[in-house]
Amino acid sequence: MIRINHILKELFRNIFRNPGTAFGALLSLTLLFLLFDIFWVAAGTSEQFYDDLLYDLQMEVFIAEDAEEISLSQTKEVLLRIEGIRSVTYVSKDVARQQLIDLVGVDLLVGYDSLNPLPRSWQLTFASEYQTRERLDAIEREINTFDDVSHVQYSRNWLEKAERTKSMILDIGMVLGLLILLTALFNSANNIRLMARARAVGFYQMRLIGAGKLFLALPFMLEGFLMSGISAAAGWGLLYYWKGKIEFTWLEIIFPAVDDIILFCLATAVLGVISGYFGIRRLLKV
Amino acid sequence: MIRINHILKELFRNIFRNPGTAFGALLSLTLLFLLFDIFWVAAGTSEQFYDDLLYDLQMEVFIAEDAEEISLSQTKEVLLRIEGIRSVTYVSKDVARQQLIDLVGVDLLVGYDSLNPLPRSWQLTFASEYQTRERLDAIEREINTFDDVSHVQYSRNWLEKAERTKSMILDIGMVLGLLILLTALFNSANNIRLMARARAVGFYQMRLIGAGKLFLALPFMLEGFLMSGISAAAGWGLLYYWKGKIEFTWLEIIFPAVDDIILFCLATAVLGVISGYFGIRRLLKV
Amino acid sequence: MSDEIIVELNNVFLKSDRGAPVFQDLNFKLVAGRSAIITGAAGSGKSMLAELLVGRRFAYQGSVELFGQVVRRSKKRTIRKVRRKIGGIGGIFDLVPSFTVAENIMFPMVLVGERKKVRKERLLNMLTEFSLLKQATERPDRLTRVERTLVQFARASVANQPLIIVDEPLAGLDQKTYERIFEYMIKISCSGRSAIFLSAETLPREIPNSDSYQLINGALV
Amino acid sequence: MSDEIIVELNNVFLKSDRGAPVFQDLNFKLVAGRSAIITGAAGSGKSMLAELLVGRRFAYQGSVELFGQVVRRSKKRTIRKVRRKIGGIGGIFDLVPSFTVAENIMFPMVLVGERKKVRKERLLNMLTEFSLLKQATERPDRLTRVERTLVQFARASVANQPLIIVDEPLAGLDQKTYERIFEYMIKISCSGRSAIFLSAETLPREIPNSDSYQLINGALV
Ligand SMILES: Nc1ncnc2c1ncn2[C@@H]1O[C@H](COP(=O)(O)OP(=O)(O)OP(=O)(O)O)[C@@H](O)[C@H]1O
Ligand SMILES: Nc1ncnc2c1ncn2[C@@H]1O[C@H](COP(=O)(O)OP(=O)(O)OP(=O)(O)O)[C@@H](O)[C@H]1O
Ligand SMILES: [Mg+2]
Ligand SMILES: [Mg+2]
Repeated sequence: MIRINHILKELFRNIFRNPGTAFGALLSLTLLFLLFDIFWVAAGTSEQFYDDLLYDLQMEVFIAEDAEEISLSQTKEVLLRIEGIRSVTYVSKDVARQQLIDLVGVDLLVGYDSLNPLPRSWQLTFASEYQTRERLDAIEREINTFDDVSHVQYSRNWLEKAERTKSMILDIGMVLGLLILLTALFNSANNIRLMARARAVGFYQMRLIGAGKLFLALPFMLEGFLMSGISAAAGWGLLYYWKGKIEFTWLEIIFPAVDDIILFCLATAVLGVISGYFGIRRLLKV
Repeated sequence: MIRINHILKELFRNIFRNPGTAFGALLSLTLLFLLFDIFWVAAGTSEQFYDDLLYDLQMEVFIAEDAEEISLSQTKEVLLRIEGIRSVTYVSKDVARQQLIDLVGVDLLVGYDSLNPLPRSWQLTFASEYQTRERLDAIEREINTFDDVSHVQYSRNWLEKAERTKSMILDIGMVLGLLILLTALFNSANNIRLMARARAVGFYQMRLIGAGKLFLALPFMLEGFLMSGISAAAGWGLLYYWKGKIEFTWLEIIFPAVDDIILFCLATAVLGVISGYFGIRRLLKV
Repeated sequence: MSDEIIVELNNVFLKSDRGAPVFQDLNFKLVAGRSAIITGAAGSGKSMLAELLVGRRFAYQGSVELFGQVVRRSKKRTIRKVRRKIGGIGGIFDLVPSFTVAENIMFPMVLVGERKKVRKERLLNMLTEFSLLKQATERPDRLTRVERTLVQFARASVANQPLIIVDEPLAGLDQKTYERIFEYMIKISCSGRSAIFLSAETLPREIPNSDSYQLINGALV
Repeated sequence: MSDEIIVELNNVFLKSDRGAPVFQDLNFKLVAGRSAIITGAAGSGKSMLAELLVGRRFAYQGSVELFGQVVRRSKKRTIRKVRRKIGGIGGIFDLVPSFTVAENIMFPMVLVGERKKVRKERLLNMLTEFSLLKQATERPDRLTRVERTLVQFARASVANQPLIIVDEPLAGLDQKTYERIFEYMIKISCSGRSAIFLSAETLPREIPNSDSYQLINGALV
């Protein structure tokens, strides 16, 4: 009991004797974690963004003008049996016309009834595992061999860019994330060392009287715990605050699950404990 | 001369005696500056992005079906005289048809020649000072009173959002920028204090023998200079490296001018000097 | 009980940080209740003996036993326990600068987890005995040298530590202050606890219950 | 020239950090070439006198003059200049822990920007005079107490500082070492430089060219 009292007293002493250092540490950790959070959110957002886009990824299979209706239903059956195709929607000339009206806003084909120039088509969607260039290319090649099909179209280039961007953001996020966590560790260890070094003589003396390492290190480890935990939470707090203020219409910002955020804060707090230990360790070697 | 030697010797001593601290400081400053740079680039990019969009911002003035050609050229003159209108382009029924073909990819109006349902219009563009909602609304109201005009259309909501987003990014950038610079100052001051505190006894003694404050502070100020300068440069280096690797097609990333970057690095280096002084100041009060 | 051996050094060899031999085949034995006065020239190794006893330095040959336990570099727990039984004054035994006088004196009791009531009582005893009541809330940097020594005396006595090491507390004192500190040393020697007095000069008077040694050429004679 | 006044304290009043009066109407004068031996009990203010002279502390009343210049809190430049003319040994005058012995000794010359050749030569002289040649590249924490004192002597002499303050360098030494240090003190006194020797005990022998004072009740008699 008395030792816990002592440890807490030391903790408060550390913080209140060095308010500038403590505040500086808090601020810099918060910003570092903010950077981390931003990249986490960016990764999540871009992932969701591309997933949404991919979900709607369609392949349009245009039907030859001279294909017979009877043959078409057979071909549709064949299409549905191709692995990876989630749905096949038939778009008749009338539906295509309606789609055009929706797109342009006016019916451009007024009085055109007998002579609709739009081709019939099937719109295919795919299971998510198949939404890669390789697999879609294979499917495209297969479909192109069908008799009834005039040509096939899907946004191949676009998909390629999406894939590349996604993996790049993930890569940068990983590198940066590691760097940031490393820095946060360094940073808070340094700050704790800064607070502790001023007291190195005292440690020497306390050790001489028989104080254990852990006993002396605990206030600093606790401090690391608090600092890291608080600043991790503050980083997320800032992001949430800003999220409420900004409105992106062209992008839905995806935050990690609250559970993950809490886990993250706890993990950084534990990191803080470790950094506290590393910050103090060398000073206790007496 | 000899004093400069002494100062440089002290500088190297500081760094090589505390490689961990020095490295940690460098890393955390680099990341902080990286965060700063990212927001600078984001602000520049979004500004450019919206400016580009705004440059193309058009108002479409649809002409009533029954308006006479003679009257139109008069109206066009009037339009050109309205303040803020940069250009007025007449879009005839034929041009409108061609635009539609460009948009859709096929001529939907084949065999329609006598009966083009598309309205004639003028496309207006504006001087950049006039590309705000207020001013465009005023112009729209004025034009709507004209006889020949059936209705006027411009992306009002879109402009509003663009304005809001732009100012928001600028706000966040400013707040964050200030916070980051403050933190960098704190951070490097703390690191220098960390290196210096271990030597406080020595300062006391050197002062007693007659060493001046500046003389003792200089190695640390120089260190702050180097640390901040190097990490600011490293931050930009990282960004340039990544810029080369990522390709955003939907957005052109705008970096600040090289002059500005150099100025920024120099400014942070000076900031480092200041932080070095603040880091050491209290320890010299002996 | 009185024959309990508190300190036993056997054939101890020790080198200084610069590699010079300090102790060469040093033997020493201290029985509970008795004290030792060890005199030796500057640099003869008195302070190193203190460091050896509290486990701050280790012999490269020979054995060091305190309270029946062997002190070795690897035995961290033993060292901690032994240190808690030793009260140190002067030499390497300084005060904790961030603690007040009262906190400094209480610290040995904090370490063993003494009850609050006992702590308060003993602290008061010590402050009274060493006339430090007025200075209780001061920090060491605001004390005079003599006051600091007195606080060390109080800290070394507060938990009834069975062994006290006194490293030249009389150096550079005027006659009056010298006498005052000397009285405290005699008091310890009469209290039934053991003490090791380290000094460069021979002490001016006898200390009861004590044996005198000289540290010459790395051995005690 | 020999009548030049090096130190002149007039009606100095000084309080300790805790507010107790230390100096009360202190007067003191030191002429170039002569030395002063000041004895006083523990806590009489000897070390504070040293702090006063180097501008670490300031009288709240009275005037402090060194080398004809008034030392006041506001005169940073004067203080710096005065300090460079003072060599300090013992007491508050410790070594710089991060410097080697050689760097410590040379530092006063670095401050005044002495030429490299002169520096090397004087350093060698000092190392030889105080038999520190073998220790030149060691850091202070690897020196014995006596060696540290010798380095301080060397540092206080290297730039021919006209005033040397010696704060109890003889405390806690055995007879032989005592004599050795004492010889150095006499040597300084004979060198034509001025010295102030602060000590708790009266010195065993006369020091040439010197006057003795006692610090009692905050005044010199
Ligand atoms: N750090 C301090 N804080 C407060 N008061 C102090 C401090 N140091 C000394 N004093 C007071 O100033 C007076 C003079 O102290 P000083 O150390 O100068 O004496 P001294 O003659 O050098 O003693 P010693 O022989 O112990 O070195 C003492 O009476 C003491 O009360
Ligand atoms: N920090 C050190 N680094 C290297 N050698 C040391 C150190 N301290 C002491 N020594 C060596 O160890 C020997 C014993 O030193 P110690 O300080 O124990 O002597 P002492 O008897 O306590 O002397 P003093 O009377 O000066 O306190 C000395 O001869 C010296 O050479
Ligand atoms: Mg000793
Ligand atoms: Mg003194």
